[in-house]
Amino acid sequence: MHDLTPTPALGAASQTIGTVTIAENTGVALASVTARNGQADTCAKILKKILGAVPNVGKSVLNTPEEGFWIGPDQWMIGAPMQTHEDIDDQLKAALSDAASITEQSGAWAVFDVIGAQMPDMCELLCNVPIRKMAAGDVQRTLIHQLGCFVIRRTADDHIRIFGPRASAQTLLHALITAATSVV
Amino acid sequence: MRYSGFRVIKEALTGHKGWTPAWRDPEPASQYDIVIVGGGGHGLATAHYLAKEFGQARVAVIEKGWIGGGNVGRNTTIIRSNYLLDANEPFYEFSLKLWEGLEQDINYNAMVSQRGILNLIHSDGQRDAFTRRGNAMILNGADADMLSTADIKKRYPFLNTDDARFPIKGGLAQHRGGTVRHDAVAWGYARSADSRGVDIIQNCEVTGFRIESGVCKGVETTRGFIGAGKVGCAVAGNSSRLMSLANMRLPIESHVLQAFVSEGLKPVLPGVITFGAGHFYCSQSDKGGLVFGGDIDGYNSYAQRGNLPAVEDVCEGAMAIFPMLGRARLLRMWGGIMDMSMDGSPIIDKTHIDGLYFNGGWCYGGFKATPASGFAFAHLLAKDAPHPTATAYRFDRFEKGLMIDEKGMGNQPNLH
Amino acid sequence: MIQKNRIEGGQIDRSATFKFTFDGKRYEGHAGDTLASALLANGVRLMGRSFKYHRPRGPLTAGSEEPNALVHLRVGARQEPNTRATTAELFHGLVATSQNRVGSLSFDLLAVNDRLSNFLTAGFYYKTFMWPKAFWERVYEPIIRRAAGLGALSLEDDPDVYDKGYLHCDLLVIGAGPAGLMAALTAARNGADVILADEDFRMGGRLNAETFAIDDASGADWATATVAELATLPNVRLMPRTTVIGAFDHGTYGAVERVSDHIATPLEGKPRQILWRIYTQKTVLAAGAIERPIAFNNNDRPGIMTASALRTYANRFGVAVGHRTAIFTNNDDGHRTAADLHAKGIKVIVIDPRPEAPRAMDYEVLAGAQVTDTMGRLGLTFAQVRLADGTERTIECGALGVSGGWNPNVHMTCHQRGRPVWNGELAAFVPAILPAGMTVAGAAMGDLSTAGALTGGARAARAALGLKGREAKMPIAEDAPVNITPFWYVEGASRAWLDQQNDVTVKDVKLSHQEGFRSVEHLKRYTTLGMATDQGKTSNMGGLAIMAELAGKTIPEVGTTMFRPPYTPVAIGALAGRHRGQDFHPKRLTPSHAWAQEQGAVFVEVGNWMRAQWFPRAGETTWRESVDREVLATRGSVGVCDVTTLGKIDVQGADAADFLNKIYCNGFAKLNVGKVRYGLMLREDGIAMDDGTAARLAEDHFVVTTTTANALPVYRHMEFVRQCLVPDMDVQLISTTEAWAQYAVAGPNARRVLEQIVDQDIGNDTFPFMACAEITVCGGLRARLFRISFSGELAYEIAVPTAYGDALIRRIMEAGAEFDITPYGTEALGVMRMEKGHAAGNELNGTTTAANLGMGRMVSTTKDSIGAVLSRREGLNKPDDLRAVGLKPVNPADKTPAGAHLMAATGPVDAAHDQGYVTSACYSPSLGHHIALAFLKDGDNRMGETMRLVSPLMGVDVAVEICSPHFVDPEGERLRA
Amino acid sequence: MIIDHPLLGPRDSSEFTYMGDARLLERPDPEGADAAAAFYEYAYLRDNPAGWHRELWFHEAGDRSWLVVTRNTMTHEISCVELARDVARAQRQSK
Repeated sequence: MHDLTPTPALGAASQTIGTVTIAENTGVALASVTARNGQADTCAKILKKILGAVPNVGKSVLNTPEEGFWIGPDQWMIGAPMQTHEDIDDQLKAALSDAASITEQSGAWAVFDVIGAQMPDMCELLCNVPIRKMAAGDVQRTLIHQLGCFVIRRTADDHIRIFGPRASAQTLLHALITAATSVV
Repeated sequence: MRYSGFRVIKEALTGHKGWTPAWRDPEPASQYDIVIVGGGGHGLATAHYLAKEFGQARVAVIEKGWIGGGNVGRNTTIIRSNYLLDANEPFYEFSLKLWEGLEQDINYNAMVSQRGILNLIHSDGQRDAFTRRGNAMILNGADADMLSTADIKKRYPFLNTDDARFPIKGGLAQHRGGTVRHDAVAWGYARSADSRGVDIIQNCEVTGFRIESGVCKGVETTRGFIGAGKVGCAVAGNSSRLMSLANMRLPIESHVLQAFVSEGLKPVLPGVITFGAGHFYCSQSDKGGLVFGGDIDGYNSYAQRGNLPAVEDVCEGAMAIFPMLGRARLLRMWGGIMDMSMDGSPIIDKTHIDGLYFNGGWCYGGFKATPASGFAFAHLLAKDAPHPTATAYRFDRFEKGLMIDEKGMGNQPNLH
Repeated sequence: MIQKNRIEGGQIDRSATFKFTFDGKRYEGHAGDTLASALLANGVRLMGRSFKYHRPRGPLTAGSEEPNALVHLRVGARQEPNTRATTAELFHGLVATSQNRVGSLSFDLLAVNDRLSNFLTAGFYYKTFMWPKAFWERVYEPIIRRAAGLGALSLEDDPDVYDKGYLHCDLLVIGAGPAGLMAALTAARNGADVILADEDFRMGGRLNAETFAIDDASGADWATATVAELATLPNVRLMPRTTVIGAFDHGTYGAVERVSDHIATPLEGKPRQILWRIYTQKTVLAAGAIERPIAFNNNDRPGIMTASALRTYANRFGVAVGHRTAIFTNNDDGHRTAADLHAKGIKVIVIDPRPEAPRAMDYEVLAGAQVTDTMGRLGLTFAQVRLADGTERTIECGALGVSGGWNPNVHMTCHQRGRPVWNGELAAFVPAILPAGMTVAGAAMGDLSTAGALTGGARAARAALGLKGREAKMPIAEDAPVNITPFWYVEGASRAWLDQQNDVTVKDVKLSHQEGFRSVEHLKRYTTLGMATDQGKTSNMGGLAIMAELAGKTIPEVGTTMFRPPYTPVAIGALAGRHRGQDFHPKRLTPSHAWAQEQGAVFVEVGNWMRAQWFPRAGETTWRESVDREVLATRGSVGVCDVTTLGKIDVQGADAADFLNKIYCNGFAKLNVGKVRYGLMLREDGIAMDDGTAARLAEDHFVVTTTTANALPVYRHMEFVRQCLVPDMDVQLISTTEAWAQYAVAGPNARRVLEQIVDQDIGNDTFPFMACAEITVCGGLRARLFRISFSGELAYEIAVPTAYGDALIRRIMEAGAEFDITPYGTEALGVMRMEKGHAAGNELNGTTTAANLGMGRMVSTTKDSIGAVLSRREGLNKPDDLRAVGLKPVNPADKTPAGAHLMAATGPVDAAHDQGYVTSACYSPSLGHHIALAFLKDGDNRMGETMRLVSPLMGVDVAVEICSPHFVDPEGERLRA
Repeated sequence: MIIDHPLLGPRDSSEFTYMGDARLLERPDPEGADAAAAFYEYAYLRDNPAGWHRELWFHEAGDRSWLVVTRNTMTHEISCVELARDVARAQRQSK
């Protein structure tokens, strides 16, 4: 077992502004799965085993421990708890073998959970998603302060999870905080 | 009628009864030596120089609407000759020299104002590129000056140098650059050409070319056929549409470029300034409005209007370098059609059809080129040979691999 | 000071009294006042000066179409020029000052221009100031510029913040007058998501300014009740103080919400304004109508305003502008003003050019009469009237209300270049071609009666939402017909103002016609009619009508008024939002950023990345000292550099190799697993696009690297080729740039350092130059190792998942301690690549070919690749083409700066003799003198030639020798060691 | 502008990157006798119509699909949006 300790994108403490709480989530391991040509069905079958269902366009499947969401044609992002799934890409490769191309993505993303009554008002200042019309599990890739992010409506009505580029985690958090401050 | 201060005073004292129309409104003749299609800046300038410099009197300019209604009347009025490539720089420097003598040449005050243009530098790589460009300008006989941030701060004390995301590391200045009252350019050339016998025919749209065995005999218009020994097309924004009537496909895409003017403000900007880490350039008109713009919207369009993202992009650039503009108000936005060529440089050339000549593909650099474009096109039409400063602006340069690509963006027009 | 012109009634809150100042004088007003209404209540009519003649001016209107009453609002950094007093909401402590004056507002020295007006006619400046040549810029223009402009900016950074946001709805209703309220109500009651936006701080539109009833309540009370009902509905968003600025494509609207402009300063962290992009399915435009004036001599004195404005000030704000008031109207609506004022005890007299003017009440009506002139230097005192019988009469009055009829507010219908059509009954333009999804209702559509507006609003909403079934019953309201006889200007009028702000008079329009500027566009541009801050809302029609008369044409023949966004001017700050200062663009930080900060690194912007430029050490006084040390230490022992910013694209699939073969001009099909190859990518036009490496980790798995700058375009290009050109290839792409932290470890001791970290054997035999492998480090952490070298030294690039990047750099520094490992930044990186002659951004400038770069032979002729065909064009293969060469100064002390041009050693120095240029240059600590990379005509055949390197821009002119660009270790022994 | 993405539905055009004429899908045969001329026309000549225009948009800030959008350059009206990969595949089959 190696002796290097991972560092979170920010390691920032969660903060509450008015009714909105913004917390960095460092516990998500990620890998992308892209079906090989002509392997879409096989790939879907296996994903169904893993997730319980194959995420449709613009949707996620919030299973445990694995969950996943659609990111492009025949392409999905699969996430799972870091403690148990740090090697998520190996696990997926084992499961999918030649049916799909797997790419580790854990390091690419910073993840923030935004929870609170005024989360929708805040979203209106952040990104072009019809947040009030989104249902649990809806996913939309969008721009937040020019950063390409995924916004996932979680099961709770007042909860979204934002995946943003890790290298710009500071910019993203700053944008979340200023938006929250504006609306509360 | 000659314009002068004395004339203005005399008319003022006699109730302004003596002023006559700036140009006639003639019926089209059946035949001309040369017909210019397009009553914009370039077409009218071509007519002026044909008459004045090349002794061509039987010339008509035909315009589908009102003269000066195209890009010459909807641009940000900047003149400069700060180009990199030897195929461009002598041409734009020639243009700048013509600007410098314009008022006396056409007896019309177009308010040529050489208040200087400044391109800000934000990185070492940019400084290297601008240094190469500044040297190319000087080696071509133009003026260029590399300014330090301190020099710049003296001229623009409110420039954001302490909290800039992309720090300002200097700037390349051309002090002879500046601005011109754009409408006056069209009107002045029109008045001058008219006074030299050129027929300016408004509200006359070309509906086709009469081409017989490979030779262009004239143009079909909404006011009937007009015969011509030679037909020169200078219809920025409509080049592809017009030349398609001669079954030509051009190395051109038409895009919308938006421009903006603020409410009238007491003078704050001494010259023209361009942001090097975003899309924003700005000057202040003699009436006090900040005239500014940025990048094209980026998609093919003939709609003469743009959308919000481009507007926001420009204003973000404005606030990045001039945070004091936050409370200045954008008064009006408009869109012009830019004929974006495949290498960002224009075409002034004969076509494969005898007697049919083309001037276009100016991207968003057409206004500053107006005098030289008119002069060079007149030269080509009168002598059937390219003007010495415009020899590279050929149709076949793309097929031969002789592109004139200032920005190095290749065959994607919306990146130039 | 007491509010001497304040009268009973209105929708102001007399219980809340606000103190404010104008030009330093103290006044009082009430909540619900605008600055203009409060000043008028205090008897102040003079509020500004006109642009050109500096004529004294007061409000012409009570709304956002105001051309005259423009002031500086607030002071210091928050000073806001050209603010309309007629819309500025009064707050306690408001400070306003007048603008565009030299001296005081009541004694403006530049008012002399008014005396000279006969010389300063339309377009006079085009005809003079031409002699002597130099004088325009030295003398005339500076004078003109100094006089130019209206208000002044503070020149201080705007201290307020602005937000931008996105809203989505089924129906956007623009304007909360009777039509808008009814449209919103109808839609909301049917369950649609509705946004109701109005520029005013009080919804209700004209209803707030009128006295007539809707059902048995006053119009204003009906509006209040309706707004209250809408406020209770969850599917309605009420947006007062929100101006919809433009109708953009496909149902996108821009709107500016003035969140904090009605308070002294925004609350901490709150925006001053918000720019909303509203995405809507349908839109109802209920923007109302604007009353237009009539032109007569000196019709611009303070106290002269539109009749409806007088009515608004009296009914809504409880202000009598003048206790003796005259009304000049060509239509019945003007009489409504008279009646309202009369009912409030104001002495009224009506001048109506129509012989059959109605006589409703017991005030005097002068039928068939016209106002011919007025008096009063700083404010109206008398009006001169020509009676029906031709006799003259002078009428004392402090206010004169003018009504030339109403123009439907078609502004927003023109934003997509739709043109309105002429309606003779109204003598006005009405909407015709509309932006997709828009319907127009109420006065904006020409339904000028309240009943018409209510019905129109309801119908528009039903039409927009496709509602079936019975229409709801409409409340009862006045339904008076429009009786108007077109009347634009009084005969003989000359100094009669059309565009009051820009000082365009009837005389100017006549001159414009006389000189042949007759189309609406020429008229506008020649006279500046309609180009002021009000965009001609009150002036365009008059100008058009007069031009039509002069040209013997109908008004529509002359042209239509054309409006462009924004509806009213928008603060540039609002359009920029949060994107200013450090937040202009996002920052991208490398995995070693925190560690580099601890080392005191100096950072530089590389695109959005922040990279360590160099790592200064104690005692180093110049950046060169640090960079030279970093280079020498790396070449002498070992250095480490964060290269995470290079683009990394994961390429997988059975056809991955064939795909790379397509996008790189050189071959990749035969690259063995475990090997890396340098690749050059061309654009389809045959010009070099980007270079990098591709590492084959498995038969069906490559990792492609791009330059930092081109990561995005290259990925886009690869997706284009994959999806559009080779759609049947089995290849999958995804960017992994940020997934891996990558470090270059370079120098003779690089292997010794990494051996302590890498778990596998990396000996020269097992892991030779250009090898790559998936390995583990530090006892099992997954990692990737590439033996590639940008520096020319024995070098590796090692990558770990980004989360371990910080830990790895610290571990590398520990492992390297015994070799005095030196972190180096982008400067040293650049120096070493130049010493090695590697091309980078400065060489790959978008105009260079593979041949220019000295890689001509790399372009495979045995296979097709993007750009191969067009790279063979003659113009790209000239015998004397530019070639990449190295330069060294003949005098070792000389610099060889980038951007300098190469000339023959003897002969002229000009463009015609230009031989090439320097792309990159630096001081080479390894060689002890400056070096440069350059493009030189026929460079390959000029090795050893001495040339002149000139940079006239910098005053540089030195002798240089042409040499190979490979300054250090040309045989490449070190990197294979 | 709003582009009605075949998979994702209406999305703001600011999420996309524009590349121009969809004929760029029809890359000529590099082996063809007239390859040089064909590639010149392919790379440089455009119809640039004032009216309906088939053009390429890349969903850069979305699902990374290249789209073929049929849009009117006079009015900006959009009549059809397809996945470029499907179009390209169809073209190859029709060849």
